[in-house]
Parts: sequence; C-alpha cells; structure tokens
Amino acid sequence: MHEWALAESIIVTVMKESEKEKLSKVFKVTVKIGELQSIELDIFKFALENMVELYKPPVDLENIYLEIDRCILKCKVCGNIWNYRDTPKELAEDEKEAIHFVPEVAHTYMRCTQCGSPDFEILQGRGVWIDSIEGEK
Amino acid sequence: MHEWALAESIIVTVMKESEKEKLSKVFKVTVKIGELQSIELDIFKFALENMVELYKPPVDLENIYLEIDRCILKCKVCGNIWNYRDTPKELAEDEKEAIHFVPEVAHTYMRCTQCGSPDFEILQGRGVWIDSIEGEK
Amino acid sequence: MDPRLNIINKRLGNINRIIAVSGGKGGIGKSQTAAALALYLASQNYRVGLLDLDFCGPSSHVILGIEGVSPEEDMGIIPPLVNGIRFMSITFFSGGQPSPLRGGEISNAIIEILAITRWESLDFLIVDMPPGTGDPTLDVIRLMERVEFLLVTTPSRVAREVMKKELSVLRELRIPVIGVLENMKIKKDSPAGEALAGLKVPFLGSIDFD
Amino acid sequence: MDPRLNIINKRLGNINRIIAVSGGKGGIGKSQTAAALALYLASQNYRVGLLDLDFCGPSSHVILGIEGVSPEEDMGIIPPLVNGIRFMSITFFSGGQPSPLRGGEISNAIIEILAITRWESLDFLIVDMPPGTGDPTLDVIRLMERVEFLLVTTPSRVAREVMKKELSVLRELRIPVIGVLENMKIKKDSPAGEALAGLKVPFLGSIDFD
Ligand SMILES: Nc1ncnc2c1ncn2[C@@H]1O[C@H](COP(=O)(O)OP(=O)(O)O)[C@@H](O)[C@H]1O
Ligand SMILES: Nc1ncnc2c1ncn2[C@@H]1O[C@H](COP(=O)(O)OP(=O)(O)O)[C@@H](O)[C@H]1O
Ligand SMILES: [Mg+2]
Ligand SMILES: [Mg+2]
Ligand SMILES: [Mg+2]
Ligand SMILES: [Mg+2]
Ligand code: NI
Ligand code: NI
Ligand SMILES: [Zn+2]
Ligand SMILES: [Zn+2]
Repeated sequence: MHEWALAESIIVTVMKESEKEKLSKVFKVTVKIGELQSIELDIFKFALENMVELYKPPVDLENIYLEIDRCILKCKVCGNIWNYRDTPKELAEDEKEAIHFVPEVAHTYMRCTQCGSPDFEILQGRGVWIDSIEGEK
Repeated sequence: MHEWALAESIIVTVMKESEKEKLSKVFKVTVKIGELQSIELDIFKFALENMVELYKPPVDLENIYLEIDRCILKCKVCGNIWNYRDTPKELAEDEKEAIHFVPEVAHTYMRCTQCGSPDFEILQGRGVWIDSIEGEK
Repeated sequence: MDPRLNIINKRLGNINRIIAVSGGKGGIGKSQTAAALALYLASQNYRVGLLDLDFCGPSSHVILGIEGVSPEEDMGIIPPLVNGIRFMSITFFSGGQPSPLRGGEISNAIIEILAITRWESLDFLIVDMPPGTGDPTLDVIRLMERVEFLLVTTPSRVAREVMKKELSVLRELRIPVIGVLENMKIKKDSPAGEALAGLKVPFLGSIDFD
Repeated sequence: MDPRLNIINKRLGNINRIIAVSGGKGGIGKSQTAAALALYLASQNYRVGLLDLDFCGPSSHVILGIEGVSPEEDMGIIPPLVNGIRFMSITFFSGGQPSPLRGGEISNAIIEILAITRWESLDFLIVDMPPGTGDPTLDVIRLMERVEFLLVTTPSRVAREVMKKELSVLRELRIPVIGVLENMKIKKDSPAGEALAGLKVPFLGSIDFD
C-alpha cells in the first residue's frame, strides 16, 4: 500500500515539470516500474487514478503508460551480469517485502550468482522512474 | 611524470583484453584523455612509446589514438551543467597539480558555478579511459 | 527523471524544525546526542521524530532499546511510536543483518525513505547522521530544505579537525548551524570551546565522559 | 574500460602482506591501531607502508605528526618515508581542506591512488580504513587481491554489533581475518572476548583505555 506514496510522486512530478516547461497539455507520460521493487500493479494503478482525481494534473489517466522494467544486476567483483528473475534461490516473503520498501536492501538478501559477492550494481529495473513526459506548450 | 603509470595501465589493459578476447591483432585503441586531469600529452605519448617497447603489446604505437575529452560537470543540487574550461576562477597551480593526481579533489577546490555547491558530478572528461579496442581473432 | 525528489519536501512539509546531529568523525556520540535530544524534547511534550541515517552502523534502535516494532504501511509508511518518538531506521528493512551498500546506493535508499515516510505533523525531526561528509550528509543538505545542523565533537584533536572541515562546508553553503557540543570531556579544560572562539559558532557546552 | 583496474595488482605485487585495519564503527581506534602497528613493524626493521583510506576523516597524518612532506613524482608517485614508514594519504592532495566526496568519487580516488602509487618492495602495507562497509571496504576487498583484515572493536555493544556485521561479510567472502582486537577496555571483563567465543575468530586481546 505504500504504492500510493510513489504514485503521488509521479503526479506531483508531472505537474512540476509541465509547469516548468510551460506545457499546456501533456499527451503521454511513460513510467518505468522496476521489477526489483515488486510493485503491486493494481494498487499502483488505483492509486494513480485517485491521485489524478486529487491533483488534476494536465494529463489524462489513460495517457500514463506503465512499463515493467526488467531488473538486471551486475557484479562489481567478477563482472557477472544476471537477471533478477533468474536468481536461483527464491527470496523469502519478508525479504521481498523489505526490498519492496527499500530496493537497496537487495544487498542484504541477494548475492552475485557467480561469485557470491554482495557488491553488485542495479543496472536497471530498480523502482519507479519517469522515462518521459511528452506535451505541447 | 606520473603519466607513465597511467600509460602503463593502458598497455597492460590492451594486452589483457586482447588475450581475453583472443585477438591476434589489434587495429585500433582509442584512449580518452579527460581534460580535468591536465595530462601532459607529450609526456604521455613518450611514456606510451616506452611502454610499447617494454611490453610489446599486439598493437602499433601509431594505432593508439588519443582523444581529448571535454570535462563537463553537473551540480547535484541545482542541476547546473558547465564546462571545466568555463570555470570563472582559474585554479591555482598547486590545486591543478592536486587534481592532476587525484581528479576527485576537484570537490575540494571547485564549486558549482551557479549555486556554489561542492556536490557536483563529473559527467565526462575526468581522466584516462579506454574507449575501445578493435582487433581480429 | 526521478519522481521521488519532487515529493520529499511535501513529506517534510509539516515538520517545524529538522535537526541533523553530525560532526564528521565516528564514535564521538552523535547517536547518543541525537537520542538524548529526541527523548528530552518528547518529555517536554513536543512531537518528535528520529531518523537514523547511519546505514553502515545504525545504532539509534540499540540506544533506544527498540525491539519488535515496525512501520505500518498506509499510503506510505508510518514510523512506529517508541518512547513517545516516531522512529525510522534502515534496520526495519535490513533486519539487523549486514547491508554493505556503496554511497550511491545509500543515497538512493535515503531518497526512497524520505519519499515514502509519512511523518505527518512534528515539532522536531532529529536526524542521526553517519560519520563523514559523504552521500548522506550531501543528500540531507540537498534534499531537506530547512535542515539545521548540530555538530558534536570531542576533546580529541583529530575529532576537532574533522568537525571544523564539516563546519566550513556548512558555512560556505549557508546551512544554519545551531552550535557545537563537546562530548566526552575528561580534563578540566575545554579545547573545543577554545578552538571555537575564533569560528563564530555557538559553543553549546561540554558533556563529561561517563 | 577503466585501464587503472588492471595495473593495481602489479603495483601491489612486491608487497608481502596487506593488512586492512577495520571494524565497522568510527572512533574505536582503527587509526590508532594502524599507526601503532605500522610503527611497531618498522621498529622491527620490516619495510612498512601505511595507506590512509579514510577520506572523510583522514587522521593517520595527525597521529604520526606528519608535516611538510609530500610524495615524489617519478613514473608514478612515491610515498614519502616518514618515521621509517612509506606513507600515502588523500591529505597530500586535499591539503587538509574539506573534501566532501560521494561514495562513487571516493571509490574513483582510491582506484587512482592504488594505480599510481609505487610502493615497491614492502613486507607490510597497513591500510587505515574509514568506518563502515561502504565503497572503501568493498573496493579494498575487490581490488587488493591478497588483503587480510584486522578488526578493531570496543566494549560498547553498538561497536560490537557493527563489527560482527563486517565479520560476517568477510567470512562469507572468505577474506582472511587475522583477528579481533578490543580497544578502550575500561572494566575488568571483556565483553568482546566473550562475544567472540562462538564466532571462531582469533581474539587478539584488549587494550586499556588511557
Ligand atoms: N559522554 C559520554 N561518556 C561516555 N561514553 C559515551 C559518551 N557519549 C557517548 N559515549 C559512548 O561512546 C560510544 C560512541 O557513541 P555514539 O553515540 O554511538 O557515537 P557516534 O554516533 O558518533 O558514532 C558509545 O558506546 C556511547 O555509549
Ligand atoms: N586505548 C585508548 N585509550 C584512550 N583513547 C584512545 C584509545 N585508542 C584510541 N583512542 C582515542 O580515541 C579517538 C579515536 O581513535 P581513532 O584511532 O581515531 O579511531 P578511528 O580511526 O576508529 O575513528 C582518538 O582521539 C584516539 O586518540
Ligand atoms: Mg552514530
Ligand atoms: Mg545511528
Ligand atoms: Mg580512523
Ligand atoms: Mg585515518
Ligand atoms: Ni507497498
Ligand atoms: Ni603527472
Ligand atoms: Zn560476482
Ligand atoms: Zn549548483
């Protein structure tokens, strides 16, 4: 349910950016949803709907596109690159939940699949991110 | 004169990479020389020449291309992006020398040209970097 | 574009004063001071929050003796109320296990926590800072618009030198510094008090070593 | 491609043992221990280097009383010989002024220093680590192939918890840990010694607070 806080940040950002860029209308907002954070898409959409009603941003709900961003990790020690989905050991529910709130604690619960190091980078697919805001002045 | 240590790292890396990638011949190595580090190009070239003689890497000296990389900085506080060359206050000689050895001490001697913060990123043009190694198996 | 950066000051909008307890060096009593300050203010009936940003050596939860509580998820996360203090710490998520994070990741985690934590109305938010002037300090300066610093030091020369460096960065950026507190005083004389005489920063007094 | 990463182990190639003095928390005596260890080994006629990697609170130069020396530039940089020890520190470049660096920058600076410093032949290189298990610790593990750790702790519970977290990371990565040293002991009993009993790591003894 903290998806609401993140959805709010999307709408507030669209409003700030459209104001800054003096956009009268926003055609399209593309939001990347990083796999690592295990966002509940239904809750997130519902929260976005409510936030659109509350803030009345210059974009229609159906023009906010959500794209799932595959999570790719890279080990800083051995160079190994792997997908979060392919992590051999499934994470426990409470570990997933912790990563859901603060994706960086992945370094507490996950290891490089090749060398076992916790020293890896999240190349993509971490969390909620605005890929683009398209509109006209 | 510590340019020699950096030139050596270039040659050692070309050798390691060509071995790893099983390249029998390397056509071209492109080296970026970041402006921030104020590398003395003549010394660097002379050092490269000596290192090529010493290590006998699978690349000819004339196929190592040096490209000056403009140094671009971005403030994390106000978002301002500026060129190192356009920094209003010229750095003192000893400050330049310190940055020559460890470019990160730029955060000690330089400030965002807009808001005065030391909290800026070096977007490009930090130091010596291998852009590409081209060869055949 | 990072949407979280635009919501942080809204989340902190109903907090009257934000005080970061810092000082450069480790082990000088920052966490001790932050916890004591939070407890004192709470005892005076102020609404107080305590945020532990020392991800490598989180200690506020140990000092406050916090166990068995966790934040509630409700359109964000609500810090649990412990000893009259709203408390938030990375340990709620790392479960006390090692979290070897690089600076950029610590920064990202701090941004996430600031973006989702609903402190609601507070008189004071006390921030327990890690040692150094790395990512957490730079982020607190960058992201928490109205932050003020309280610097801790000790009679040790090394500690004082590090504190003076942090002070000079804060000065240059015109961040309000409430003052400097000398902790762990052993001898009668107060080297920090003397050293500060020329720096035009309030000396808040000394706390004995005990 | 970062060419510096490929030269570091050549630069460290003629060093017999590399010992990182670490321990998680700040202010527990890491720098004191590192300096004492380096001075002791030098007094035994070993060739010793001391590398201060605490960029936020560099203190080895203060403890050793180093002033007016600087590295020599000669196909790299040669650390000056001070009290019989080859010494390298960021302060040679920051001139003792504040250097508010984010983690990624500290990492970059460490890589640069490791890539250009010519230690030549040494029996021991002692590394004075900053608090935490952030970029410097992760880089030392990643970049210094044969590093061993010496962990410092104090009788404080918080310090011990942080040390145990670091120990568990080192264990998991199979990095050699020489042992744990308890510093600043005040009371007779040695909580660190007892706490370590179950951890199968050598307890190196206690140093009194003085
Ligand atoms: N005035 C004091 N007298 C004695 N011990 C103290 C005092 N202040 C703090 N300490 C102890 O010193 C250690 C470091 O304090 P801490 O608050 O964790 O420092 P920091 O947060 O700066 O790293 C702790 O064990 C703490 O209990
Ligand atoms: N055994 C000890 N007794 C008394 N003071 C000590 C002892 N060891 C270290 N100190 C002091 O404690 C402070 C912190 O030590 P330092 O070596 O700088 O810690 P660190 O490097 O872990 O941050 C310094 O002022 C130092 O002089
Ligand atoms: Mg603390
Ligand atoms: Mg703490
Ligand atoms: Mg130290
Ligand atoms: Mg030090
Ligand atoms: Ni949630
Ligand atoms: Ni040079
Ligand atoms: Zn790996
Ligand atoms: Zn700026």
